[in-house]
Amino acid sequence: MFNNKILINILSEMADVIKENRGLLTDLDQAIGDGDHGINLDRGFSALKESLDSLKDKDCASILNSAAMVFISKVGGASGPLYGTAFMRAGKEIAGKENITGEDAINMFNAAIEGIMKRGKSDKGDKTMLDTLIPAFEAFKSAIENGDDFESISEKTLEAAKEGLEYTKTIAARKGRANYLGERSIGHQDPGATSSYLMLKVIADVLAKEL
Amino acid sequence: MFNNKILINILSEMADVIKENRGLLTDLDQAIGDGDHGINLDRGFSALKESLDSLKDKDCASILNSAAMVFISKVGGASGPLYGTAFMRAGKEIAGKENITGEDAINMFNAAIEGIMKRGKSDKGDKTMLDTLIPAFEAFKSAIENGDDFESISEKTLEAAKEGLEYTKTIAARKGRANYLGERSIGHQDPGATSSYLMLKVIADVLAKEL
Amino acid sequence: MKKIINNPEMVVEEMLDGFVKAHPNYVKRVEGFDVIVRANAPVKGKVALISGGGSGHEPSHGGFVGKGMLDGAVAGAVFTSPTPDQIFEAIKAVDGGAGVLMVVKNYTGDVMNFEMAAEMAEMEDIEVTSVVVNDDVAVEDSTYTTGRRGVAGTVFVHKVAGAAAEKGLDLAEVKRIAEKTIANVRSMGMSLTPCTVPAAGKPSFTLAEDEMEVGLGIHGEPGTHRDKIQPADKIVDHLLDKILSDIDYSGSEVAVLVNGLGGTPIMELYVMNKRISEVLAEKGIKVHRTYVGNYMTSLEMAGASISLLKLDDELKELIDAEADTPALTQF
Amino acid sequence: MKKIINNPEMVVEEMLDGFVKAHPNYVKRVEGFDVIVRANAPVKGKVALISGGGSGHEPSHGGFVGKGMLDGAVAGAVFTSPTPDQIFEAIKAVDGGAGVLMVVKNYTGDVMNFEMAAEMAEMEDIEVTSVVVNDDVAVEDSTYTTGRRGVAGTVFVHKVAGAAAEKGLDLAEVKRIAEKTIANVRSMGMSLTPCTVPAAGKPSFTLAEDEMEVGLGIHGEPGTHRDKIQPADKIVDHLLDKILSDIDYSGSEVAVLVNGLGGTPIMELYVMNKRISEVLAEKGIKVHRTYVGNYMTSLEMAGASISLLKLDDELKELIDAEADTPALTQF
Ligand SMILES: Nc1ncnc2c1ncn2[C@@H]1O[C@H](COP(=O)(O)OP(=O)(O)O)[C@@H](O)[C@H]1O
Ligand SMILES: Nc1ncnc2c1ncn2[C@@H]1O[C@H](COP(=O)(O)OP(=O)(O)O)[C@@H](O)[C@H]1O
Ligand SMILES: [Mg+2]
Ligand SMILES: [Mg+2]
Ligand SMILES: [Mg+2]
Ligand SMILES: [Mg+2]
Repeated sequence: MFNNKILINILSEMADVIKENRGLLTDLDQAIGDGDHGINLDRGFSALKESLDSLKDKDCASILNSAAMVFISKVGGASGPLYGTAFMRAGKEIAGKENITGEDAINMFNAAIEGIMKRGKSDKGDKTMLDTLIPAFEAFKSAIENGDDFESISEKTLEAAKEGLEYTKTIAARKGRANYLGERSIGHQDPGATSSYLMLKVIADVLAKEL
Repeated sequence: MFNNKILINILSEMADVIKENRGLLTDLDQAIGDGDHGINLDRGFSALKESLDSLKDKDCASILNSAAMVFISKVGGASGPLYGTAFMRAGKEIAGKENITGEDAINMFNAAIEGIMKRGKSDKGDKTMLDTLIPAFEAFKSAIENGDDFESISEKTLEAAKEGLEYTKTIAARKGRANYLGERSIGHQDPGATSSYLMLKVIADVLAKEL
Repeated sequence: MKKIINNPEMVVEEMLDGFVKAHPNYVKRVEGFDVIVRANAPVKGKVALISGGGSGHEPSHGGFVGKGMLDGAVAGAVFTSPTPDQIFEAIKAVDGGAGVLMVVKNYTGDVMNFEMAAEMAEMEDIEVTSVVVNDDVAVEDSTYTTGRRGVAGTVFVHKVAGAAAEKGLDLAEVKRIAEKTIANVRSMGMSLTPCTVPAAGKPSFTLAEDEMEVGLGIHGEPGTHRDKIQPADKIVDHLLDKILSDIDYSGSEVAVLVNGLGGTPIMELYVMNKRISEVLAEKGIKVHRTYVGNYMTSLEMAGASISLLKLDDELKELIDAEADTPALTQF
Repeated sequence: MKKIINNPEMVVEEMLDGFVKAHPNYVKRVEGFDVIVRANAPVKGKVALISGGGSGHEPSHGGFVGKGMLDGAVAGAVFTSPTPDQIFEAIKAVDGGAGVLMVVKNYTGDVMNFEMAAEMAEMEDIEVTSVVVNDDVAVEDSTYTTGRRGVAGTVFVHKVAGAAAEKGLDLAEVKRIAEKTIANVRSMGMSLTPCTVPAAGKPSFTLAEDEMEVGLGIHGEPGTHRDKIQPADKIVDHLLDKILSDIDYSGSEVAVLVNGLGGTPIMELYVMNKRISEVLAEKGIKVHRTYVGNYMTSLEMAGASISLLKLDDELKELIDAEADTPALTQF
């Protein structure tokens, strides 16, 4: 059963993975952006990790809401408000809920993406985090609706995420800082799409252990 | 017989030699000064060379005086007024003279050095052009007073100049920009002492051909 | 990385502290926040102007807090848009009851964070509105993309709209003037070297000894293209060409900003200005006022940008108005 | 060499031209000479101040020509003292009948060339006198040597003596005040990178990635020693230590100049100022006024210097007086 303990594990693990990949994300951002994506996320996740202890008795919705506030107030840049909004919207979907079902998971994921799209005025194909998240969501949704087992859901979701991430290399950016590079952004993997992939991977890994 | 044609040859040859050694002089000045000695002298000598044609009917004293004015108004820095003063004082010694004798040469050299010392408030051992010029002058004077032939005078003068130049490597500067380096200036050859050596060498070479 | 700093994580904090210590007559810090406001903030009854963005653009924006320009500035991490809570503090600290105008540079992050701050302020019934500066002609404008960046022309917006607010105009008027300024200012830049974000510890890109980056922003991001280094006159011609073909400046008067990116000697900016004044004279464009210096920088990047503000009588009066700030004083 | 220039030989010429084009309300050029004077020069009946030196220190000295500071500035080749004929032109162009004070930085070349210019002026019966600034504490003072260099503290001399002349004091009084300023100002600098003289085409020295040069002048010459890069606070402590142990500042009020050498982000200067203000507070030295920015540069050198001017009531009034020049405006 998904619960607040697992959620806190996920967030804590995300913080570690982002810290490990701080250099990678920053390098990717130096190539087509301003070279701070790893630094930004690490600053946010480090602050989040420190606060997790104080959140351990809260419900999942509150934890996500607190995580959102930390992101919004610590990260800055484009990714701060976007990931912050995503966490906030996801949390809203399960406000007051005890049991979090597969359908809730779909709603949360969907709400997170919609939040990003609205806040960022962006969509699939703009070479952003959405190119990881939207395909992943679609695969996730159809696998659940298909009645797949956890392993298969997880595999299909990550595969689609990975494909979307790879796809960002082939297109020119239309949103975010990389947009200013025009055609020169082709060939480079989007940093936000990369961090989104890493975060999805953490969710899958932790759930594989915990469920 | 020394005459204005020879003097013009000397100045013209000096201009070429300084241009050839512009890089060397600048490198030496970068090590312990501000890296402009070659540039400064080349600027002055290039201007001088251009004016030589218009001076070819003037007497030696006037040519030296014109050269001094070019130096003073084109070179700047420390070396401009110092070499300018040297030329001016040397010219003054032979104002109105038709025949320039060995004694005149001694007086000119002496006056040039005194001009530098007074203007620069400097002396032998300060790690400046004077460390080439003063020993060279002393050797020159005693060789002439000794009745040496041209070749021997020339050889002794250049040898003493060379020794003085080498000596600048062993001492710390007390005058000019290199002074600010203190002990760190030890081991480096003084750029002004080097340009002085090059200029003496030109005089000896041209005279060897012309006399 | 060669920098005179103590700790890459503390650089904004320490800079702000040193800034307030240097200019106590002009500014104070909002305790606990990376927010600089006028020493006498809030100014009662006056429309307040705030701006901000990532740090690393000094003297922007804190240096322009003072009479005739900004009321407050928010400093994000280096090259990282400040967060909504910080911006919200600035809004609260400067609001003198006549509303707050936020001058935002057009970057996804800046736009979103300032927008969220405005949402917070609205909940507390503070009247907040914003303008988005997008003066960089290096990038094609398009509705499918983020649009143009805001770069050094932002300083003109601070100057002109700041003067309008100082004159006592109301929020709608100050906003109108800010928008008019934005509509009439165009900029473009180039660089000879990258810069190094302290926390990243290495240069934002690499350039060969004979290369320059053209059409780049102010965050160390690469430009629209790379080229062999050209003589100053050629560089100026190229930048001006892009600017002058974007809006029609012919026959008009302009204010010129020759802006250094932080690592370029002022000498070189003046060499550029020689050519700028020649080209503008040829085209019959009259220079009303020229600013030369480091106004909107990219840390230690060697490079420069040119901004041209097309003036009408209203803008001319405002650009000539008094200003008294740590980085720009004019009487 | 990466520079925005056209031709290394033309850089001073083009810079001066671009400078005058940028600031026609402040300055004009003496036709045919590398001399910048006030737009309204000569100012009748006022003691005139001139300064100058090699180029490459922009905004010094031309940037300080204007009301309350200099009347004229002479620009030599890069890092090369100007020649006497140029200085003489400046003297003639600014002399308003009350005499001319030359503010000379203590370098062999500058001292000699200004001296020769004064000799020329005397022959034309213009009253000329000079002061020699030697504020750099990096070098030991000694009568056997050239003595100390003049560095960024020179800007204080321009400001204070310029204000005295503007007040209408006579030449002897202005000179007394300039000398008092010199007696009370001390500076020291360091750098992280060399700089490249355009005509030389290569860096003045080389420094390893982890090294800094300490106690250096403003002409790209090496300093008194080389050291591993230290944190900003340590650097400040070292520079201040040398300055504060040279004259007794205790209990007094000071003006502080945190001067960038041309390639250092303003951010870092403010980080330094944080520490400066802490140290001075600890020692009971009161900061009356602080200047932070690029005032006396060394082309694109990354580095900074600190200058402290000890104030009495007379100097305080003069440092606070109005100034209106391209590079420093104060009201
Ligand atoms: N409008 C947008 N919508 C969705 N994602 C965006 C948008 N703009 C930027 N991003 C994402 O944010 C990432 C950059 O984040 P970050 O470097 O932290 O912020 P900044 O660009 O402000 O420096 C990009 O790689 C991209 O994935
Ligand atoms: N006071 C002085 N007396 C004699 N020679 C001097 C003096 N000061 C400097 N010099 C000479 O001038 C040389 C430097 O000349 P240059 O580089 O052209 O001028 P600057 O030092 O002004 O850049 C030194 O190498 C030294 O030989
Ligand atoms: Mg980024
Ligand atoms: Mg030299
Ligand atoms: Mg950023
Ligand atoms: Mg020199």
